[in-house]
Amino acid sequence: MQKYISQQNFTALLDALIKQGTRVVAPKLNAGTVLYEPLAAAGEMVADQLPRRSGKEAFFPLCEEIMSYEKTGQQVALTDIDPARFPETVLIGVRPCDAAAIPVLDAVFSWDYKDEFFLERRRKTTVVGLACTTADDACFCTAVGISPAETRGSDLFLSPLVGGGYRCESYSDKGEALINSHSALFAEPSGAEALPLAEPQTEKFDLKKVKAWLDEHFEDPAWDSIATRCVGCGACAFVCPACHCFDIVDEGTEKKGKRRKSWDACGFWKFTHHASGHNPRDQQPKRYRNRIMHKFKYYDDKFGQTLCTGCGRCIRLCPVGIDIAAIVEEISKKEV
Amino acid sequence: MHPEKTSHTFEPKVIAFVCTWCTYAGADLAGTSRMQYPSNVRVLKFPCTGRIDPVFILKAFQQGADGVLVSGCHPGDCHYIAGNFHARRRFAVFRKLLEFVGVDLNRLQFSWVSAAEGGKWVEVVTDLTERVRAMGPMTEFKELALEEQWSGVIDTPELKEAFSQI
Amino acid sequence: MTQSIDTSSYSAITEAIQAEAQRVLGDGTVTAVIGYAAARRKGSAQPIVISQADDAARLIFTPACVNNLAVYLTKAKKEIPRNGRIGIVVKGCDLKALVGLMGESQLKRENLYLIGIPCSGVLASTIQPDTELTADTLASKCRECDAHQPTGCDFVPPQLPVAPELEKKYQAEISRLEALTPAERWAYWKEQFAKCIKCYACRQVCPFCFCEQCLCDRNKPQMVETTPRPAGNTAWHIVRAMHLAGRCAGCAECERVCPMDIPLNLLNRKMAKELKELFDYEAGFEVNDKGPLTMFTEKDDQSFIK
Amino acid sequence: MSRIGVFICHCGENISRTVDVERVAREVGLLPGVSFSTDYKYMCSDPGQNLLKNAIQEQKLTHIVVAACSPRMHEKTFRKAVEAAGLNPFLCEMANIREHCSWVHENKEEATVKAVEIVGMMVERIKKNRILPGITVPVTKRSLVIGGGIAGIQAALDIADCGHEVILVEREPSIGGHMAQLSETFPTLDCSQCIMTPKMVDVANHPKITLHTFSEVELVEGYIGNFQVTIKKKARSVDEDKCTGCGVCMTKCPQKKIPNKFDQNIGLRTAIYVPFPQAVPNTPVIDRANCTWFKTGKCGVCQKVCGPGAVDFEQEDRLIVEAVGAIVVATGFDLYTIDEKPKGSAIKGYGEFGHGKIPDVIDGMTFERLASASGPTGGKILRPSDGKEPKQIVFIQCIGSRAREKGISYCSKVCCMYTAKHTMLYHHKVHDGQAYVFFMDARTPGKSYDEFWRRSIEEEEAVYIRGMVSRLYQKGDKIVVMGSDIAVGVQVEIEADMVVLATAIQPQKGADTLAQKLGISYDKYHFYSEAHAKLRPVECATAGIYLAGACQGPKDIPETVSQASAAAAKVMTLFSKDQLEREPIVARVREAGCVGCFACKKVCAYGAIEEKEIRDRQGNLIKTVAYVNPGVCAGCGTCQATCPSKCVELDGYTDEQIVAMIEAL
Repeated sequence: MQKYISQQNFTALLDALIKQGTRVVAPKLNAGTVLYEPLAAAGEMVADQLPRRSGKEAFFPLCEEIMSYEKTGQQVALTDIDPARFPETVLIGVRPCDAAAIPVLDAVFSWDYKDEFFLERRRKTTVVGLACTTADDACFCTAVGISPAETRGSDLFLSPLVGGGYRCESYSDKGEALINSHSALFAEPSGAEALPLAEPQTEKFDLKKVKAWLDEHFEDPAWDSIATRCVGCGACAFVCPACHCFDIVDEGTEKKGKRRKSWDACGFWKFTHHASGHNPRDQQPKRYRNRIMHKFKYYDDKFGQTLCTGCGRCIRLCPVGIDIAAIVEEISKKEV
Repeated sequence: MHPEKTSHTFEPKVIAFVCTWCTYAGADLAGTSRMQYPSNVRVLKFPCTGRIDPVFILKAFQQGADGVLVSGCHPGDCHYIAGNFHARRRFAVFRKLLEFVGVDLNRLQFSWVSAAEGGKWVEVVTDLTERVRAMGPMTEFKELALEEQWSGVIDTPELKEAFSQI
Repeated sequence: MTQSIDTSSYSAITEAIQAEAQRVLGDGTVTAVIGYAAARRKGSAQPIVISQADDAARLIFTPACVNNLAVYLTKAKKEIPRNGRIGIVVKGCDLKALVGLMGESQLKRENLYLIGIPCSGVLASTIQPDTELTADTLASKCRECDAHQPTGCDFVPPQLPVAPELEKKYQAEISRLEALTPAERWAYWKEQFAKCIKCYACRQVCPFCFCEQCLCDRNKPQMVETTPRPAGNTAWHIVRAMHLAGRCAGCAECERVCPMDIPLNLLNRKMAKELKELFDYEAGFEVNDKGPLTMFTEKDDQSFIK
Repeated sequence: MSRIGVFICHCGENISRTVDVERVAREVGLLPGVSFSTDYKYMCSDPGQNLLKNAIQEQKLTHIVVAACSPRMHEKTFRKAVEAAGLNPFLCEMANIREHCSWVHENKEEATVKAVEIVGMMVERIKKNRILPGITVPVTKRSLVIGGGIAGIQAALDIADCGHEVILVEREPSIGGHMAQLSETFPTLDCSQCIMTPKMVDVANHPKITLHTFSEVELVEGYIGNFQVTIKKKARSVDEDKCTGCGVCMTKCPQKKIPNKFDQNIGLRTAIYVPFPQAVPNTPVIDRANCTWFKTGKCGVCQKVCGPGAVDFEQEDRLIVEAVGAIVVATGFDLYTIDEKPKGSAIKGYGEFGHGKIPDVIDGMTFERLASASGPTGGKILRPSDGKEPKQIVFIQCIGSRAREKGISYCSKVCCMYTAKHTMLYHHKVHDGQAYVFFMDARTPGKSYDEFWRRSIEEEEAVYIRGMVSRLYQKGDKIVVMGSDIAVGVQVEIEADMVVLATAIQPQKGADTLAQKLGISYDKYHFYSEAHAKLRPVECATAGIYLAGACQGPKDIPETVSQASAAAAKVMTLFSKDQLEREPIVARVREAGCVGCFACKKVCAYGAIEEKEIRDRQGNLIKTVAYVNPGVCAGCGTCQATCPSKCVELDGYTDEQIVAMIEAL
């Protein structure tokens, strides 16, 4: 289904959704930084900037409580979180690189153990993608086979038009249902031209070749030259739309506390630190190798997908300028 | 006859970190002398104020303290030569940090109470308790403790409802 | 019209660094040189460790050379080889960290070969590295830099740094916050700390966060909650500021690398300001046997103690 | 899993009057981990302790909390009882519900609630308590005494008489120190040398004392019970073993006009010399700076005349290492030098009193040498300038002392008394002379001291003028002293033949350097600091090091001797056992996490923290970490609060224990 929505009606749509109690999550300025956050009013949406963090946290929050406990005398009371109480959500203004990561996450959260925290939010969320019209030299979605108009992962996809408004195209029942729920705000598509798409500068990687090299080079001096300078923070993983490692900790006192799940990162020294004191990834290059391996080999081995959508966030935000696009490009040029 | 006990609607939690040689002994003296003071204070004994890590003060506020007292030997009286001098510097700086992040320093009291100053102990504890009582509960850290990070935002109606259910 | 900062000397500085690195690697004075090299993105730079004289040509100095490379010499970075003397390219601000590390038994001067940079300033952020250096894009720390010309180095190119007089943003912001009520300041920091995602980039780039195991990574006892929630975040940033008090010399790497734009260096600079006022201590100028919080005088201020 | 037993004491009615002890026992009994709780009338009584011991056995308790009085009162009692029942004593804690609760609150409900919380905190704490084994440190029963003045001599003799070996190190060629220089001593006017030299001889002859004169302490390593001391024996140029002390060398030495320091430079000596006739050892030393042989390579007379062939021009400084268990520091004092500003010192000189410029302005110690029967004038008071007997003599007190503006604010303590003595000695020797004393106050506390001072005025006719001297200058062969008599309110001008300045007592030069070698602390004047001004006046904060005499602060002879004997007693206490036993509340380093910043070492007031190298099996250095010497650590915990990664932990007060208590709130 293809429709047109004017800028004015788009604002009205968001306000209407908010009013009816739907959680509307969109890029929004938060203490100086644009993040995907629930809106209190449509006017808060910032459409022209790539949010600093990805859209994954609409389903896979930075930190969430999964259980609480309380001891009284010899009794221990455990209280679970009921995912059924998660709110209906519209995630809107999602960049193609963020939206394309959602099916990637679907795979890992449902292949063996069904993660109800993720899946319930996923069921209750309608994803509205937004075509990208600007790119910088960190953007490389096209290099990993995604385009600035990629609709993968979106239930509804918006393309900004010359002269304002959006062309809307639905790709699922959820997308269609969203249009139908406020059909008065949508019109039939006009002949207006879409704004020109962003043009990332990176050439398409030969991901097969990259994987072929990775298959053979778990041990390779290249890892040292790539990542000796890595300082071991979690910035790359935390801003990544596809990274999905998490840690579970109990916080509180012996008497009372909560079990929480929060993002983890393979760059951390603690990530593979065993209780024995041994750490199989004892040096930073080994940890960074895992990041590349996971994205371009292990995930492919398991799910036939690449765990990178080319958003470029890790490149922009790496404290020491590690450039995953440059690394993959370099690997793709190596003899297999 | 004892004077009529005033009843208060708010009973603050006051935590005192004290050294064993001076202030703890001073508090013992207050007891031996049967002096009276509000029952709000809970005393944690350390060998020396030099042992008191600023993190403990932070932890106390996080655990719901409305006021924190740190007390040790007068300068020059330290049983361990200089522990209180090190503590004095440490806390001179730490209180400035807490102030800068927005903690009202009226909730954080430092004092020197010697083993002979039972009366001063009573005065310091009473003053702090009454001052904090007048200020009302320390809500800042308690509110933080209740907040969950959930998609970056914490004050949506749904979440508020979720909290009230939890 | 924003004032542009003259960085015309940077290309000559680059050449001088290259020549010096080639010399000291070639004659065996050092086994490696830590410096900056150009990266893929236009105008970008990244840290590099070279051990061959031929690689000296890769070294550069540009406004995108923001990193404080001192972090690579700390024990936290075990990946950098530690045999023999190591050359390092340092700006004046980075040098202060090295001075502090020497005072804390982490480094020995004789194991270092310091290639100083007469630095006029670097970019505030390298999210977009290909940006002209102006009063607007200049890093805040450079606006109040007192070490454009590094001292006590083994080699410094002859070019002189320019240092235009600019408004001191940190000072102004600290004064602004100090003038607020505690409740207002709490609200400000609460909003800022709420953004924290506990990626620990601030810790990992800090030359003084060289602990083998951070207090905040320990769980017996759990001094600071590890999850990125407002409570744990606030505790983490308070502990971080306290642990750096008297040590941080204001390289502001913590703030630069924060993916969530939290003005972290404000806390460190506030602490530095207090240490200056309370104990007349300034970090980073000389190798001190003891820092301000590992020493005392009998006459220290105690006006706050009853 | 812990099985905690909680015992609530009624303390007669002291606790139970305001705290509902049964309710406390009931409520804490519900706390996780508590498997037994009860209350009892008197926990500290024998039946109470038996109740505790039986419960440990019957209930298989692993941890004990006794809620009763202050731990300062009965912690030891209950820990002993727990130990008797087979538990480690540190698995018992006390909750103070008497001094901190029942005695300070009247409202029973409030007091009871508070008591429950106090006990609850201790229950959480004790879950984190660990077994702490006692600490023992071996003790080497030999002692080092640094300084051979009366303090060092007394300490050495006392320790040696007790049967322990003593190594006595003296910087000068002879022991004796300043006391050997004195003429007579207040308040009895005993001849100093008469009472001093027998003790010096005792030292020389004592089988347990090894004497190293003309020697200095070079390096001190180790800790209480286990010090290694490197001593530098400076080249004497005379073999001590061969020399018989006949003195021929000295009579033949052609260099005869060298000022003798022992005589305050008014007497003369030869280049090969003993400082004074009664020197111990009676072995000369060659003053190489003034010896013709060493200056020109010619002469060698002493070597030629020495029968036993003891003179050895080739002798070099030697280092010897001694293992000792305790160190007594008795380095004594020096006099404030008033004619020059000491280098690097903030203390200003007293140029206005002409010392060093006017030859007949002398200091008190020079007067002692003039008055000494064995001194350069044979005990006659004669002016250094012309050898005439002074008929008018002015003594000025508090030169340096109590002069804040000059940099010394303390009282030198002995000058009032020795000036009174000087006026007496003067009057005894110059019957027609008149002594005047300018003074601020006369400080004469001490047995028979005030009587002595009064005697100087009432019987020996000294004129005391209360006031300070404003100006002093040479006029012909007289010295005009102008001052004010504030008691009468008039200006005074005296034409004196000689002026004696009571200069301040200061620590020996180099006291700071020695302190750094020993790892002991000192004040801004470089007097050594005692561990506690009142209760530990002879011990240093650094365990195993003790102080005697004026190195700690100005003292007279009786005080010095008392302190020396006290220091000796402390050493003997330490030596009374083969192993030193310590409460195991000491810090420990978690070496795996230590990053070697040594912040802990910087804040440790006891020097308990050392640097330790960790090496792999091949011997390669992995890292250098901190190590806490349990024999030295006093257990304050300042190191732990300072350590950024908390890799040093104070046993008994670990972060886990403290956080558990905070979290119990």
